[in-house]
Amino acid sequence: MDLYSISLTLVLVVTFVGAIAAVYFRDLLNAVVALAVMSGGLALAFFLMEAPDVAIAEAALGAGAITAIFILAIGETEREEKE
Amino acid sequence: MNIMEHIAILVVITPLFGAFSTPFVSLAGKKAADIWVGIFSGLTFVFSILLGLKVLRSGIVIYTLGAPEPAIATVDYNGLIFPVRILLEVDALSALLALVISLIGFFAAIYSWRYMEHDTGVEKFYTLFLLLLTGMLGIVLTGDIFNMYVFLEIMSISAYALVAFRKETFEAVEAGIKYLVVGSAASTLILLAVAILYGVYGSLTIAQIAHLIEVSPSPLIWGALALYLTGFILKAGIVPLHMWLIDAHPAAPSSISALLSGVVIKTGAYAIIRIFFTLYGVEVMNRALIGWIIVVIAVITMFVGGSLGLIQQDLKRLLAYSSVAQMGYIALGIGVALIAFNTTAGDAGLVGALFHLLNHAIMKGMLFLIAGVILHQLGTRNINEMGGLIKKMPITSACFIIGGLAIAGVPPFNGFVSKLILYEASAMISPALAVIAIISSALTLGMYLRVIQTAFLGRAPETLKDIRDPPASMLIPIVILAILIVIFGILPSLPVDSIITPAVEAVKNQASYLSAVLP
Amino acid sequence: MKMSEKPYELSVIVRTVARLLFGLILIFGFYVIVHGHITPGGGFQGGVVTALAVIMLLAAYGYEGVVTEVREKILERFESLGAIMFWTLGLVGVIATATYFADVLYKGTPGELISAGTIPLMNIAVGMKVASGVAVLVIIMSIGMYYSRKYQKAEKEGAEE
Amino acid sequence: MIEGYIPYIFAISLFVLGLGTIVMKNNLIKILIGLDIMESAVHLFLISLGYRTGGTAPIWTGITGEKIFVLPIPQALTLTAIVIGLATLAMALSITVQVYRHYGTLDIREIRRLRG
Repeated sequence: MDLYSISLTLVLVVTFVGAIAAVYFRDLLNAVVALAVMSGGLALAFFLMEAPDVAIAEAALGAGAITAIFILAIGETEREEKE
Repeated sequence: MNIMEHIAILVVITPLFGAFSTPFVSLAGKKAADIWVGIFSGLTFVFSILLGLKVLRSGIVIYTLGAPEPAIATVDYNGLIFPVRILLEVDALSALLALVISLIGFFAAIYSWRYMEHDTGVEKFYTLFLLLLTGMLGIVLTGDIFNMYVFLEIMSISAYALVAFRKETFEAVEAGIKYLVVGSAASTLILLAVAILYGVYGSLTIAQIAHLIEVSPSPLIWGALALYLTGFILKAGIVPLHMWLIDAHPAAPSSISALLSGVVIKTGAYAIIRIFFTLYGVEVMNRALIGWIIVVIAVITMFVGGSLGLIQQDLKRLLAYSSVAQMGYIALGIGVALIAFNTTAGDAGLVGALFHLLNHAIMKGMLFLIAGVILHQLGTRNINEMGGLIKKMPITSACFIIGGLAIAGVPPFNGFVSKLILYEASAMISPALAVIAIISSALTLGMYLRVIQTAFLGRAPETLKDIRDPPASMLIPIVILAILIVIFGILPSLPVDSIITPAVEAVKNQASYLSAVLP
Repeated sequence: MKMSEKPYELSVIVRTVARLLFGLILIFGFYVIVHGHITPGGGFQGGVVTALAVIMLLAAYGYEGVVTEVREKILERFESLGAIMFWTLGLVGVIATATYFADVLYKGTPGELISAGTIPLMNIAVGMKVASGVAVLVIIMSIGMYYSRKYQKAEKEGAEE
Repeated sequence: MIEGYIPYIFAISLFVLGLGTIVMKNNLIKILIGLDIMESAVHLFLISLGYRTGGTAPIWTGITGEKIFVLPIPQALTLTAIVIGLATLAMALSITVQVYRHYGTLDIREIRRLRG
């Protein structure tokens, strides 16, 4: 494996861990932050795969807008995922 | 600029412009917005008729977006000829669907004038309404699988918003979130199918992919077919993925229920037909196996819809179950056509499916509009609280009785004809199938007879003293649809010969769909 | 609960930085929009960046702080205007005897700001729509939060009396 | 050559994770998180389809000469899909807030007043 593949794999591992954390965390705010980590990793992966347009969109949305509306929605509802 | 040259795109962009200009027009008051929406949905209807005439006269219409001329669909790159642009490809099937959609859309718009008079935020309602129309028309006219996904999402997102439009009632909100979650999951499956097909064949144009599938079928396309089928079976409200429909269709405002049950689920049926017969083509697939799967699903759908509909107390919920049952009939026709492709039975199955699709759009559109009238005048949807409506609102009641009997397949109405064609087609495959279809039709009859008996005949409760027929703008769409039901029932050859048969020919003739785009 | 008694606000430093950055992010968003045809980015990305400026203001000042800067009614009209602009730019192709969305305007030299025909104009239209759309969305969602906070506060005061 | 398949493996894992979340979880916000993960997986899948080893981004750079570009169409598709995803999610979250106002809970097992 060359350096490129290794870095891409690492970024994707971060993405996947972010996704698992987003599903796993019971505190929904933490889950949303993990989701933002996933989006950030995804944006980096897109950048590595030569898609800067998509990377900018994913970063601005995933880390910014989607997180914001999730947090607003959680603020109006409840923070804990009950069993 | 010649209007007939651009007619295909005009059908899609007219409601789109109406949607985004409505917020400005509504600054001049609700009346202005009403008229504006009436004009734009009416224009869409007129353009759809013109498009249909053009297709009937000169065959498949190609419209390429961004090209120097509408009919240039391909580019020549060092001798390699392939389509790169987004294009609309309108054959008789697409034109038929566009006509039905814009017809019901136009009537629902007129009906909404008075029906939505007590609601706030009507300009948002109208915007979403016209976007819903845009999405549906785009799905049936486009010749590009990704574009179809985009229009599917335009349609679906406006439909979610419209179902949840009366957000102060728990019913709308609960139905909206259920519809949204399952609907978006289905859309994602469809997007994955698009991505797989693109990955395998490097193209998004339906004609190009169909050609490539014929030349070199790859095993991956069956995965894409399964994803596609799951997604569109859900969008079409066919059992086992029908539960959202039962909640969502009654919860929407009635003019939207008419659109949802009348035409939105039909776009799912359209997509299934398009995928089987055009995108994949009947030669490549094991059509007997897939056809029987569809037939079995269809039979279950008819029974589930019919039997659960029998016990409903809520009028709109009953109508929603009846929609499920009727989607079963359409699926039955598709399945029979797959099993016996290009035989008398297969042709009859397709004619039956498409004619029933047209009839059900008219019947269910009208029945939901009437349910809205009853809700608007009486303030209730519970059948047991109604009674003797035929004396109070004779015109509306007569239309409901016509529609109910038509949908149950009683002569001389249009539902009888299309169901008869379907019985004949399925009897040619297996007589047992026809018997099952007739039995499930009896369930539908029982369902509607109960409504007619309790709500329209019988004695009126004391509480329903001063109710009458609705204002003209609500009544006229209903009456016109009822007249269509009777005309199509007495003279079935009129629609069958003029629009259904060309559509069936278009479905069967995959080669001409391909050759219209590819040189 | 300290937070629900006071109107929502963060510290002075955060608020000042947010106010300073607001203009900068707006300018960056506009930059991304108008350079969409020659650099990565475009109408959608620039629009979201522009809306992020509003989101940041919302985070620092809360709903009360934002409505003094931007009004959602006007933003809603901007959104529709962006859509109509996009639609009309598509029609230019039809008028110029080509088809819808055809790029018929002055193409220029690749790499310059004024080039690529209708594409930069479409980027501006999309940017307008996306920026106001996302901003409206966030503002409207925070209105509910603002009122439920107010409602809780009133309820608490009622309980104390 | 396993390297070429790495993004696909991750895309499929993410898709399964998202679908599993939608099916298994009962909290509405969690379901929407699952939906977002599922959509992101499809975006990753699309971008991976377009990637060519040693290719450059399909943007105007001013450099002339022989070059491999990555495919631009999947990127355009992904961008569109991202926009659609944002719209769906925004709609979903605003309806979720309304659900909470009516039901006081986000547990889908308790949001079942519609029956029959």
